[in-house]
Amino acid sequence: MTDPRTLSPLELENPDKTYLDANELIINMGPQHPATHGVLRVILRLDGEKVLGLECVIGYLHRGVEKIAENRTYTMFNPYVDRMDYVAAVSNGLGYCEAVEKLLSVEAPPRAQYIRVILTELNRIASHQLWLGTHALDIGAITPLFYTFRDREEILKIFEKYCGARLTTHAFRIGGLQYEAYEGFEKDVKNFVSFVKPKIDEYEELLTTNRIWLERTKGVGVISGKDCIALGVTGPVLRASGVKWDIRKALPYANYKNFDFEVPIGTNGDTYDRYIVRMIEMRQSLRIIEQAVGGIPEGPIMAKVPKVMKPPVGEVYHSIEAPKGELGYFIVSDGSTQPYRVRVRPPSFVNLQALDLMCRNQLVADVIAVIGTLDIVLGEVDR
Amino acid sequence: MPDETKSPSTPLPEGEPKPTAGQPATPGAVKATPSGSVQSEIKAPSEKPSPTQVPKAAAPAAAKPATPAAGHPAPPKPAGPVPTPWESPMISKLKRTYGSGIEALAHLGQNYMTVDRSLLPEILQVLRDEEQFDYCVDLTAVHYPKREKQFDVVWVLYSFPRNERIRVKTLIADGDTLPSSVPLWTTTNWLEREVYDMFGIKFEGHPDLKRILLPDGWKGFPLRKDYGILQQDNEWVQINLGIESGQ
Amino acid sequence: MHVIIDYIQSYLGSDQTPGAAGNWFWATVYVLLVFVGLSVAVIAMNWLERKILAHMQVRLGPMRVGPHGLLQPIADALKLLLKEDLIPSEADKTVFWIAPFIVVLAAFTVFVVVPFGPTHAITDMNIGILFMLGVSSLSVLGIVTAGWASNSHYPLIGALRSSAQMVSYEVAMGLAVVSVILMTSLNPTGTGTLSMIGIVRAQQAQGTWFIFKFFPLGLIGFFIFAVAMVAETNRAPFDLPEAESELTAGFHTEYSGFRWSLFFLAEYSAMIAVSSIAVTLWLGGWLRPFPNALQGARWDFFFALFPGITFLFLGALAIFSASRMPKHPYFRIQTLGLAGFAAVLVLIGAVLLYPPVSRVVQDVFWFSAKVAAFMYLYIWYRGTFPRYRFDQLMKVGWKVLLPTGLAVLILTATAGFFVR
Amino acid sequence: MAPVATPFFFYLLAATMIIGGVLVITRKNAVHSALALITALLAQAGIYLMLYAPFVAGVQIILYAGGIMVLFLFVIMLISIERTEKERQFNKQWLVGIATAGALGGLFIAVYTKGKSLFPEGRLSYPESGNTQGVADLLYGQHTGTYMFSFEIASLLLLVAIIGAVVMAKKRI
Repeated sequence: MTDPRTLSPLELENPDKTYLDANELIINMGPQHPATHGVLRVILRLDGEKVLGLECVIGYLHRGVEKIAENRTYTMFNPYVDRMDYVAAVSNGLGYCEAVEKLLSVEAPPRAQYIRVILTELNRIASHQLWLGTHALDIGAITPLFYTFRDREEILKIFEKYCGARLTTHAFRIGGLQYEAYEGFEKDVKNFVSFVKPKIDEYEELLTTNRIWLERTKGVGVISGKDCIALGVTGPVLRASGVKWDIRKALPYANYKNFDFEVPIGTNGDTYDRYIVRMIEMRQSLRIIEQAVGGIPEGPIMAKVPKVMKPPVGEVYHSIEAPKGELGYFIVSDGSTQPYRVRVRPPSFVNLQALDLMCRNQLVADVIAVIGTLDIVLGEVDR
Repeated sequence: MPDETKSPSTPLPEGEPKPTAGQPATPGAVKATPSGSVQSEIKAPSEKPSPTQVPKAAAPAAAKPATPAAGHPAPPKPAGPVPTPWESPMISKLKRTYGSGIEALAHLGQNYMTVDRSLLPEILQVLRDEEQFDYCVDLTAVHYPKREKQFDVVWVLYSFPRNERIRVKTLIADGDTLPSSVPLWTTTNWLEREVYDMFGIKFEGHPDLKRILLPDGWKGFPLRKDYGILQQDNEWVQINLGIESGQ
Repeated sequence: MHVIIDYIQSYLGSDQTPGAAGNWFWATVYVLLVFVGLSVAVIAMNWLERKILAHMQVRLGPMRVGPHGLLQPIADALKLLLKEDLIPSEADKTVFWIAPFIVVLAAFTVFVVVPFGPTHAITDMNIGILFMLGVSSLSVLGIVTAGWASNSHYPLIGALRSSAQMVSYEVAMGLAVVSVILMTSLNPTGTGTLSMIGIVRAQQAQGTWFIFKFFPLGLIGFFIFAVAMVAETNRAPFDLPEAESELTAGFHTEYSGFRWSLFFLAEYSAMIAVSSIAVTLWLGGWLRPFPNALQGARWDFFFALFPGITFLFLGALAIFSASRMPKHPYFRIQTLGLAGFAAVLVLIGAVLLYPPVSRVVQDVFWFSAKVAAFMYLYIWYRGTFPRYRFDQLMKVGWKVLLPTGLAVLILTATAGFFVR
Repeated sequence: MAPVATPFFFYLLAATMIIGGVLVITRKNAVHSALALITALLAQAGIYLMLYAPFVAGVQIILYAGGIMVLFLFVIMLISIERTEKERQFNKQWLVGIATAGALGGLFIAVYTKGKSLFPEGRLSYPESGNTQGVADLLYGQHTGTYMFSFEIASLLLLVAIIGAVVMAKKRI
């Protein structure tokens, strides 16, 4: 494995070099490509089908979220964060709300915390399901996609019943929740847990021991734990490389301290391990949900937060374990109603940086597999 | 990536101080667009320090208030927690070595240190190698146009062995460069590119410093406070659609 | 006039194929029948693939155009024909034009020797199987030229992959075929045959399908062929040349409209063609199950019922579906259409039950049923397997199938030597 | 089966072959040349069929058109067409070339007109139905197999060629 620090840039600007060597081929993958999960553009330099190096061109979905934040009040900006990682909108909302709460020195009441955890973990499952479906589709197994979408639908139904939105939920408010859990929420969640458990087994039945799946994922896109840390890669990718690190355990937020769950790790850091880690994570999320849904305390759902929020001058960095890795918010307040600066530390953006390292000396088909296994959402990469 | 492609080619309008020769584009120049008369949202500071003096002239401890927004007019004061000194063996060790170049504070339960620009490369190196901050979580900047040293550049570092997260902050003036931390943490490659893209802060020794999120030919640096959204919109509409913007 | 009718009638009692008998009229009729049948089969296959795949994937598939989407393939075909025919400006126009025709020609020509029954083939060639393999290998030319002529990277890579893949799997395929040809020579004269009809007759004479011959050698040979044929036709899990997620659409990325539909047509008819080879070589071609063990008029009558009963069953299924259509007036036309379709199926079933008809048709029926099983397998593979990577595909071809094929060939020869 | 319209098909195939052959050497685009060559080879297969040699025809299609030409195209596709199109098609030795072609043509004509006694009139001695078996008998037959040894020699030669090609092409084994 190459040290990521020694990776040289592609020198795409040097046409002579690429022209003279007849074996080398420069291929442009994307931004309109079925397997780049959005508008990611990857410039591949190939020797036959072997990848000599690649360069990601991003920003096609850049909406200037951080600039928008500076022109909105704290409350007004809340829905925007849902639009970054739109398949895990609830996690984004949780991170932002907690960061602002920290700035305001308030804490959401316990009941709100429990509901937050349930929804966030549901969202983690939904995100992983979407990842699994599209990842398998990239590798050529078209069926799991429909299974996962079928089951993700149940999660989205719960979201819809809870807050009226399915994808960009805007489920949380700074200081707690806007909506009380609807009647039958707990029953729905419990039903979902018992519904989805056999379904996860079903996905595994299709893939885990499938010979072609093993051949396509084992030893593909290997990244060591050391390289992961150097590249700032977090989330399931880091854990699959054998680093047992989950912010829910390391720097607990919300009330994750109260729940009992395992942090799965892999050993080889290849695509297969990442797959296994995510599968186990889904099961662990179910475990958290089971614990949480049984113990939702009574009480208020909203802390005392002023209508017009003017956090005191200061800055705060708060991060949570989003389905894709460490999602951080660095918020600077100047004491006014609008944040002076909001910086989002997007896990997809940082993880995507590892693509070059993971794909070198692999084949074109592996690039697709690795893009899939990194689980990027371009809305978050580009913001 | 040659800097010229990004700096505006049009002459600066009247009333703006000319950037020092040889200096890269300044935030003030951002407004130097064909429709230069359109006001940006926040006026650029009229006085600009000569960047060459900065490293020496800025006595680090000199009135570097803990709160970053100190350069601003005092906002309506909400009562809030105030930063307290951050004390730890690591800090005392660092302070012993580097003296007053470091100011370490804790605010809202989070530790951060403000480091003088000249000490920065060394301290980052020490933090990574000796203090085991092996994971650079994030690198970003904040722009305070009214301040003498306009930018806060913030490293968020995390240590796996210590399970500790800190922030390292340094203040630099516009046009100042920073040493690239890519040799320390590879992850800062894209993060530095993004900071460059959004703030125009250059990192020396970066392998491939070019815009990352915005197109290569973009003018100005959007996350600077004096970057005029309206003006940019007007210009774009005029060039591409040939009409007046409705904004 | 009399002469012409005599000429037409002269063939009717023949026990040869029209081509071999030299009857031009019937040869032409057979060509047309095969062409129409093939087109219908491709259309049906299109619908079936979408429906079966959909049901494997917990969805409904096409439901809007016609009852249960029955008219969807026709709508698709119309759309494709009316679509603008784009030719990239930098493409090599002549080659770009010719490529799809090469593919279609190759895919359709092989059906000249496919034996749907002892006399139901356009012609019976002395070198039948060789001809099939040879002509079907020509389709790779069309694919390669299509990829090259598009003057674009993805099609070029697709074409390279495709040619490499097809050339390598042809070797394994050929070895498997040769082992069958060795088996045909196990007769008193000691002479084998390459003729498709001859191969089926050899199975009849030896009283076993070649898949069970020298168990498990025949089975292994069949397995090699069954894997290689999926690779030959560029279908999942070997669909690398058109791997959607990697190469957008592979060699036909730049094709659209009519020309694209030709590729589509060729792909499906090639699937049917290689399935026909497999059926002919290993599964007894047109022979009904147990032709030797269950002999006698009673069994003949029993097996002759199958074609009619199948259609009656399909008709009943359609009637059942029609009865379950929503009772809303909006669906009246659809319900009527489905009922009409059911009626047609039942009518065909009834006609097929009529003994003289069923006797003529049952060979074709058994052949088609066996091919249909393969078609179902194709769809099943596609719904189940992820895609191989290119080097893995080559590894399977050269390091697994080829040595196994050689071993089967040698073992078959040895076994044949001792049996004789 | 009686042959139908033999002269017509012969002249059709022969003309196709000649046109294809001419196109092979006149096209500047190598892929076009290759396609023309394939056409010529297929026409040749047709002529083999007319000579009641279906096995040779089938092998011709499989090996030449289906196998070798695909590899040809494979290689041609990877080279730059733009450059070959700029190159001059005929070099300075075209006079010699014409002279050689003329001599060869003269030889053919001489054989055609005078050489009827050299070749026995009539077709190949095997009928169509038995042709493949005939070829097999000549090659492998226990008593009739006169070419067994040379066949094996040829296969050995090919094996050596394959191994040699692999050794030369592969940088590291």
